[in-house]
Amino acid sequence: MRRLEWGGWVSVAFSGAAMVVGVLIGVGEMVNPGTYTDVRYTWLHLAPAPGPFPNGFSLVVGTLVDPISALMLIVVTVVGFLVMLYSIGYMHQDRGLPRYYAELSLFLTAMSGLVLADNLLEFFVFWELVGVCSYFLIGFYYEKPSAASAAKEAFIVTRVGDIMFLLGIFLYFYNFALAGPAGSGGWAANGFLFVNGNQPYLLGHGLGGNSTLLTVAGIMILGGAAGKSAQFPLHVWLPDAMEGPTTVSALIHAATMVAAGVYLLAVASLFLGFTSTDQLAIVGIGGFTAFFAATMAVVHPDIKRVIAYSTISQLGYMVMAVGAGFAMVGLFHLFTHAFFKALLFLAAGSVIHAVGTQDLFKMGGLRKTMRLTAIAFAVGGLALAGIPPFAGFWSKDDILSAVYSQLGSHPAYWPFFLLAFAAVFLTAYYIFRAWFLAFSGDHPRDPSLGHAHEGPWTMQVPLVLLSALACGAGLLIFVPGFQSLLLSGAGATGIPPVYGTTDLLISAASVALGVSGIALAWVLWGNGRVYALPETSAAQPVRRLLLKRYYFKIGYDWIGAKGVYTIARAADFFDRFVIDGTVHGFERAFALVSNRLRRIQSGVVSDYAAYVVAGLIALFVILLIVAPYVVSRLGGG
Amino acid sequence: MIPLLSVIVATLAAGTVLTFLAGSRARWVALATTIVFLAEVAALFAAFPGWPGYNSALVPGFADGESYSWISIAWMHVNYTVGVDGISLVLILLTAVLQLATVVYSWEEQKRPAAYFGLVLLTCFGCFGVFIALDVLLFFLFWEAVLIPMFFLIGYWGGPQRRYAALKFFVYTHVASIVMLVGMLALVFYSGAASFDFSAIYASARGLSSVLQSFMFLALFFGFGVKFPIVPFHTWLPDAHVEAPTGGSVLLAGLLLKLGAYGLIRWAVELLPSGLHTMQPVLYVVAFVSIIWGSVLSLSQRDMKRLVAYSSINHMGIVLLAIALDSSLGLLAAVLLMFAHGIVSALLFMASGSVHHTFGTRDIPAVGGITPTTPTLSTLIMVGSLASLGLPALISFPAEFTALLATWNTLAYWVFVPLIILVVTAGFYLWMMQRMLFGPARGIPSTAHDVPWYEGAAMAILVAFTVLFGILPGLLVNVIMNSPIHGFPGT
Amino acid sequence: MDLSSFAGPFLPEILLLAGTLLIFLLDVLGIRRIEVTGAVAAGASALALLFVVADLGFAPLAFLANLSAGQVDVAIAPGATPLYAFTSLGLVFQGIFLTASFLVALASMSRPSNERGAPIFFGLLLLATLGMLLVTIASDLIFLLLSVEIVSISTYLLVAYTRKDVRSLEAAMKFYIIGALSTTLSFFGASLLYGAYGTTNLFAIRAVAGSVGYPVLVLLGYGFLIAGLAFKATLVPFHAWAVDVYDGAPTDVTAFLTGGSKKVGLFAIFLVFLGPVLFVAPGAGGSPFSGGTVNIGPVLQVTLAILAVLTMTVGNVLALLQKEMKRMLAYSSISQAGYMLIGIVIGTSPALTGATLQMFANVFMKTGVFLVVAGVTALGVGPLIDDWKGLGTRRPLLGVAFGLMLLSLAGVPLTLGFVSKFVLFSSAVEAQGYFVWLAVAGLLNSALSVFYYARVLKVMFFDRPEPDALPTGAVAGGSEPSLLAAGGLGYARATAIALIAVAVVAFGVYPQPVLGAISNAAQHFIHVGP
Amino acid sequence: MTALPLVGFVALSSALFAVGLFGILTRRNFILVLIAIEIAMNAAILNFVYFGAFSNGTAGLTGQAVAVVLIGFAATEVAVGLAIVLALNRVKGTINVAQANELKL
Repeated sequence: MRRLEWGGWVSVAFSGAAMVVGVLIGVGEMVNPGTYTDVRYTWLHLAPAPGPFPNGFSLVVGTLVDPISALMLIVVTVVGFLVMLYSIGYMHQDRGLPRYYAELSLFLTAMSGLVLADNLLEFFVFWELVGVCSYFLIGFYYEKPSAASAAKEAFIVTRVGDIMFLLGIFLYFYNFALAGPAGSGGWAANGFLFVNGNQPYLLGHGLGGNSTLLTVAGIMILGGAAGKSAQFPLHVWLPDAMEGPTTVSALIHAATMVAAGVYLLAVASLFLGFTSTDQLAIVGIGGFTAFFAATMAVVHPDIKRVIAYSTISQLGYMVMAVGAGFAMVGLFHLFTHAFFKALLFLAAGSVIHAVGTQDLFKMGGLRKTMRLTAIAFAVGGLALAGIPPFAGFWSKDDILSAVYSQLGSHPAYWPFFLLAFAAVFLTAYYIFRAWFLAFSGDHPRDPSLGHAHEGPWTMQVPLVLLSALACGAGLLIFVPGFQSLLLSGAGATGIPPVYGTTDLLISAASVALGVSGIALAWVLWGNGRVYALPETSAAQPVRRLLLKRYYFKIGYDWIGAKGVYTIARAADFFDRFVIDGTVHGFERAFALVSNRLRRIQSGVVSDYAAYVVAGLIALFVILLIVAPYVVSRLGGG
Repeated sequence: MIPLLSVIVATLAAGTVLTFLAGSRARWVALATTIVFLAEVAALFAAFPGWPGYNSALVPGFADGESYSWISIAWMHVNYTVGVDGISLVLILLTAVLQLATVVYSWEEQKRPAAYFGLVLLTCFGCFGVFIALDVLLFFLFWEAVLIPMFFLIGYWGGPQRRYAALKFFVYTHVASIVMLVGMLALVFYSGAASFDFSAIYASARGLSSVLQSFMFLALFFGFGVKFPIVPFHTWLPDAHVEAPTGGSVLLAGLLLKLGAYGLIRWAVELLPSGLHTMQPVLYVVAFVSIIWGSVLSLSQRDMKRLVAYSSINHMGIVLLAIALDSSLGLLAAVLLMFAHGIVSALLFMASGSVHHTFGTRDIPAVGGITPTTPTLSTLIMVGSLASLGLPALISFPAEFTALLATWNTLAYWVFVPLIILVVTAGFYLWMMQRMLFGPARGIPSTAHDVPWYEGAAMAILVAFTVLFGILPGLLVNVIMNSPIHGFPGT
Repeated sequence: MDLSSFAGPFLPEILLLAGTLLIFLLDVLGIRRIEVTGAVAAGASALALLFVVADLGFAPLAFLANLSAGQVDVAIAPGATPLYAFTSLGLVFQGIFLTASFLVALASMSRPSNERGAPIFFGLLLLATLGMLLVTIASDLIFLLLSVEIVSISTYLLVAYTRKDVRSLEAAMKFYIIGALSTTLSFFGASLLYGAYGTTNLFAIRAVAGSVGYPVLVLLGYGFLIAGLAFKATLVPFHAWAVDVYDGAPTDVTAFLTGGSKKVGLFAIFLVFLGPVLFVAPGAGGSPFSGGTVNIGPVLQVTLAILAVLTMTVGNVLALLQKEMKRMLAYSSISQAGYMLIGIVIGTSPALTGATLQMFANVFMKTGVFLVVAGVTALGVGPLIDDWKGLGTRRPLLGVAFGLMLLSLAGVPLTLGFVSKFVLFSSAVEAQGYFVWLAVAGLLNSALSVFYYARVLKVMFFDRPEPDALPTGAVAGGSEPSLLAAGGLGYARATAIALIAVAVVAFGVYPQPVLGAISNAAQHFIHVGP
Repeated sequence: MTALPLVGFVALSSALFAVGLFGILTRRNFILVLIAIEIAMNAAILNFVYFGAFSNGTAGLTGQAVAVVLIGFAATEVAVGLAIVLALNRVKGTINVAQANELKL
C-alpha cells in the first residue's frame, strides 16, 4: 500500500510540473504570441514525382503553440493536476493503482500531444491514443462485466467517428495536396501543417472548384468530432463510460478528452475552413444534441450519468458555436465547462466516495454531513445552469448570442437555436434535481448510507480550487489580455467579436430560463422526498423512453450483437460448409471414382487382354476421328 | 567485396544442419545461428544506403548481387542469382526477428527439440532464400523449401487435428505453387528471356502482349494468392493455424503469408505491369472480399487462434489492395503492412499459444477475467490486439494509414470498405479482450501462472519492434523506398 | 568386313554377350556361386557403361572411346536405309540401360546365396540388356521390334526364374500373354505400315511420313504400333499387367523391369514416332476418310497426349489407394511413364531432353526403391506399407536413403527427380501453345503423387512400430544392427543403394554434366535421328 | 494383277487376326491362348508376304525376308510360353489362366 501511494505522488508531482509548464506556456503565449517555435520530425517523406504529389509529400510530427492550443493546454494540465491530486484520496482503497496512475499519466501525455499537434495526422495519432487511454480507464474495474462492456462500447463508437475523421484526412491530404500560396510547393510538400493566416488555409488557397470535396471533408471531420465528443448519433457511449472511476469521468469524460472533438472542429474551422453546408450540419448536430441529451438527464437516477448527459448537452453547445463560425466562443465554453464540470464530477465523486452508491434516490440529506461537497456541487450546478456570475453563464451566453447573431443570414439555424435555448431550462432543472435529491432532506433515504463524511484533504483541495475556477473563470473575459488571446486566433477576423456586446435580451431570457429550471427542481424535489410517478400517468411512456435513452443503446447493441454477429455466424457457416464443403466434396468424389477405377485390376489376365483390345479400338477412334477433329479445330499441335 | 548474401545462406544452411544433429543442445545451436544471422542482417543494413554492388551490371537494381551459372543448356540458363533491395531487406529483417522470437519462445520445447528447432530454422532459411532469390528456379526452390518444414511442424507438433490441417496446408499451397511455377515458366519462355534471371525477364517481359501478360499475371496471382491467402482459397489458413504449434503459427502468419505478397510484388507486379493493369479489377474484388470476409469471420470465432488467423486474412487483404493500386504509395504501404502484420500477428499467435499453455484452452468463452492471474500475458494480448486494430504509435498504424491513403488516391470512396471494416476489426479484438481479459474470473485452473520468462522475452522482442517502428516508421520507409525497380521517387 | 571395325562400335554389346556366355559356361562347369556370377554380370555392365560414357564424350574416359566422330550423329544420306545408326541420344539410353543393369546386378549379389538359378538370373539380365542396347541403335522397324522382343523374352523368363514361386509364375504367365499379344499387335501394325510406306526403314518413313495416299492405313498401323509398344512402356490402358507383374516378380527383377525394360518401350516410341510427329503436312488437315491430306504429326501428338495424361493420372490415382508397397510403387512407375511420354508428344529437342532426363532420373529412383524393397523384404518386413512402421528410426541410414529416393520421385527440390520434372515441364512451356496444358496436367499429377510418397515417409519416420513388427535383421536376430552396418541387406545391395542415394542428391544439386550431355544428344537426335 | 486381290488378302489376314484376338480374349486354357496368339501372329506374317509381293523392286523382298524371320521368332516365343505353362502347371496344378488371379487390385 505504501508503495502504491508513493507511485501516486510521483504522478501528482509530474502532473504538477506539467501544469506549471503548461500554464507558463499558455500565459506566455497569451502575453507574447508566437514565443514558442515548432519542433518537427519528418515521419514519412516522398520525393517529388508525377502523380497526386508532384511536389513531394511529407508527413511530420511537430508542435504548434498558438492561442487555442495554449488555452487547451492550460485546461488539460490544470484539471489533470487537480484530478491527479484528488485521486490520491479518492482511489486509495482500490487495487491496481500503478496501472491507474500510469494510464492517467499516459492520458495526460497524449492529450497534451493532441493539443500541441501541428497537423491533422499527428492530431489523429494522439486522438487515438487518448481514446485508448479512455478505453483502459473506463474498463479500470475490469472485473465488472458492465465496465468491460462499456469500455469496448466507447472504443467502437468513437472508432466509427475515427474512420470518418480518417477519411476526412485523406480528403484533405489528397485533394488539397497542392493547396497553398503560389511558390510554396503546396500543402503536401509542407507537411500539411496548420498554417496561421488571415483566413482558414483551404478556404483561402485550395478551394477552387472543390467546394463539394471540402464540404465532404468537413462532414467527415464532424463525424470524428461527434464520436469523440459524444454528439448525436454517436452519443451512446459517454453515459456508459461512467463505469470508470469518477476521477476519470471528471478528467477524461468531462473536461478534456470529450472536448477534443470540439477542439478538432475549432482547429478545422480556424485552419482548414468549413463550407456553409458543413456549418449548418455542425450547428444542427450541436443544437439538437444539446437538447436531446438534456432530456435524458431529466429522469436519470444515477448521479454520474446525469452529469454525463449534461456533458453531452454542453458539448452540443460548443459544437454549435464552432459550427456557427465562433470557434473561439466554443472554446471559451470548453474552457469554463472543463472547470465546472470537473468540479461537478469530483463533488459527485466525493458523494460516491462517502455513501458508496450512485443512486440519487438512495441519497438525501447529505448537505449536513458534507457541507463542502454540497457547496461545491451547488457552485458547479449554478455555473452549469448559467447563472451569473458563475463561469458557465459567460460562455454559454456568448454561444447563444453568437448563434443568434447568425440567424439573420442563416435562417436554417433557427430550430437548433430554439432547441439549445430550451435546453437551458432543462439543464438548470436536472442539475438541481440532482442537488436536491442528494443534499436536501433530513437523512439518506437508504438508511445504510448514514455515515457519510468528507474525504481527506487531497480531495477537498481540488474541490475548493475548482470551485474558485468555476466561479471566476468566466470573469477572465474582462481581462483584456485574455480577450485578445481569444480574438487573436486565426480566422477570427470576419467574425463579429461578441464579447462585451452580448445581446442583453438573450442573456436575460437564458438567465430567466435557468432560474425557472432551478425553481421547478426546488418545487418538485426541494423537500428531499421522492414521488413515484403513477404507472397510469400519461408521462410514463415518455419517462420510459427517456430512461431507455430513446432506445439508441438497445438499437446499437442489436445492430452489433444481433445484426453483425448474425451475419458473422452466417458467414462462418458459409465458410465451413460451402467453401470448405466444396473442397471436401471434391475429395469424396475423387475417392469414389478412384475406388471404382481400382476394380479394373481384376487379376484375370483375360480381362487385361480385353483392356488391351479395348484400348486398341479406342486408339483407332482417337486416331481416325477424334484427333483429326481436334487438330482441325485447334489448327495444328 | 564479401558475398554477404551467400555468407548468410551458408550460415543458415550450416546452422540448420547442425541444429538437426545437435540433439538436446539444439536450442543453443539454433540461438547461436539466429544471433549470427541477425548480426549479418545488421551488416546488410549497415551499408545502407551505399550498398555494395548496388545497381551493378551483374544484378541490376539490386544490392549485394551475386550470380553464378548453375544449369546452362541450349534453351535453359539457370543461375544462382541473389540480391536485395529495400523491399526484400525489410522482409529479411522480419525473418531474422521472427526467427529469434520463435527460437526464444520455444525454448523449452520437449518433443524432439532437435527436429523442431531444425525445422524452424529451415523455414526461416527458406523464407530468407525467397527474399533474396532472383532466379526463377532458385526462387521456386526456396519457395518449396519453406513448405516442407512447415508441413512437418504442423503435422508432428500440432494439435489434435494436425494431420488434416497439415494435409490441407500442403494441398493448397502445393497446388498453388504449381500454378505459380507454370506462370513463371511461361513468363520466361514466352518473353524469350535470355535466362531464368529476374533481370533477364525484367528486360524482356515488358514486350509481351497485354493478353499474355494478363494470363500470366492471373496464374501468378493465383499461385501467390493462395499463400496470402485470398478468399475463397483461404480455408487452409485457420485450420493450419489452429493446429500448428505456436512456433509454426508464428512463422506461418509472420513469414509464410508474406512470401505470397512478396512474390506477387517481385515476380508479377514488377514484371507484368500491363498484366496488373488489366487484372486490377479482379484484384480489387478479391482484396475487398478478403478484407470483409476475414474481418466478419473473425467476429464469429471462439478459438483465439482462429480469430487471429481470420484477422490475418483481413490484413493480407489490405496488403493485396495496396499492391493492386499500382502506385508507389500503395507499394510502400503494402511492404510496411507486411512487416507490421508479420510482427503483430506473430505477437498475437504467441499470446494465444501462451493462453493455451496457461489455461489449457484457447476457447474465448471458456476463459475469462485472466488479467489478475496473468497480468503480463494480458498486457501482451492487449498490446497485440491494439496494434492489430491499428492504434497509432504502434507499428500497424503507419502502414494502414499509408495503405488507406493510397487507396483513397486511387479508388476514392471505395476506401470506405476497408475503413468500415476497421470498425469491425476493432470490434472483434475488443470483444475478445472483453471476454477473455476482463470480467469476473472464469475457467482459470488453479495451476495457472503468468507466462514463463522465455515466452515473455520472445513477445517482448516483438513488442519492442512494434513500438519502435510505430513511433519511427521513417526508419523502414527509407529502406523500402530504396528499391530502384519500382521507381520510387527519390531513389 | 574388317572385324575390328565391326567390333569397335559394338564393343558394349559384345561385352554383354560375352558376359552372358561366360555365366552360362560357368554354370555348365558347376560354378554357380551368386557372388561369382553376379560379379561377372555387374562387371560386364559396368565396363560396358564405361565405354558408353566414353563414347558420349566424357573427357576423362576418352581413352576408352571406340566410336569415332564420324560414326555418331551422322546425317543419313537421302534414300539410304541403314539397319542401325549410332546417335548420341541412343548412347545416353545405352548408359541408362547399363546403369539399371549394373545396379540390379550389383544389388542382386546380396540375394540369398543358397537360392537356385543365379546363373539364369544374371545371364538373362545381361541378355535383356543386350536387347536394350540394340534397341537404341535400331533404325529399322523390324530390327527395332525384334530387339524389343529380345528384351521381352528375356524378361518373361527373368520373372519366372525361381520356377517355384507361384506368384512369380502367375506374374510371368500374365506378362507373357499380354506381352505376346502386344508383340502380335506391333508386328501387325508394322506390316500395315510396310504396306502403306513400302518400307520398314525408319529413316525412309521419316522422309515420306504423312505424304502417302493411304492415311487410314497409316493411322491404323500406328494405332497397332502404339498399342504394342505401350505394353512395354506401361501406358494406360495397356498397363494392367504391369502392376501384377511388378508385384509378383522377384523384387530385384521388378527393379530391372521398371528401371530398364519399361524405358525400352518408351525409347522405341521415340524412335518410331519422332519422324511422324515432326511431320506436318502443308495446309489444313482433314479427316482421314475425306481423301485429303492428314496432318499425321498433330494427330499423333493429340493421341499420345491423351495417353500421356491418362497414364499419369490413372497411375497416380490408383497409387494413392494402394496399401501394398510394391503395388503402390508399381502404379507410381506407371504414372512416371506418362510424364516421359510428354517428351515425344511435344517432339522438340527441349522436350526430348526433359523426357530423357526424366528417364535417367527414373533409373536411379525406381530401380533404387525396388532394390530397397527387395532388401527390406529379405529382412522379413511384410508387403504392406504399414509394415514399414518405424523403419526410418530403426535403420536411419536405410530410411534416409529410401526417403531421398521417394522425395526425388515426388519431385522435391534439390533432388534429381525435381530437376528432371522441372526440365520436362519447362520444355512443355517452352513449346508454348497447348503444350502448356501438358505441363499443368503433369505438375498437378506430380502434386498428387506427393501424397502417396509422403504417406510412406510418414509411416517410416513418424509412426511407432508395433512391438516386434520389425525384425532387426535376418542374420543376427535380437541385437540391433549398428547404424552403419549393412546387416541383413548385404554389402553389395547396401553399396548399390548408397550409390543411388548419392546420385539422386548429387545430380539434383548439380545436374549440369548430365543435363548438358542429354541436351546435346537431344538436339542432334531431332535432326539426325530416325 | 488388279487392286482387288490385295484388298481381299488384307481382309483375309485381318479376319485371321480377329480370330486370334477372339481366341486370346475368350480361351481360359493357356495352350489355347498360345495357339490363338500364333494365329494372330500369322496374320501379321501373311501381311508382310502380301505387301511384299504386291510392291516393286527390292522393297518387296523385305516383306518376304521379314516373314521368314517372324516365323522363326514366333517359334521361339511359343517355346518360352510353353516353358512357363509347364512351370505353372507344376506349381499350381492347372493351366487355366483365369485361376491364376492371386495378384489383383
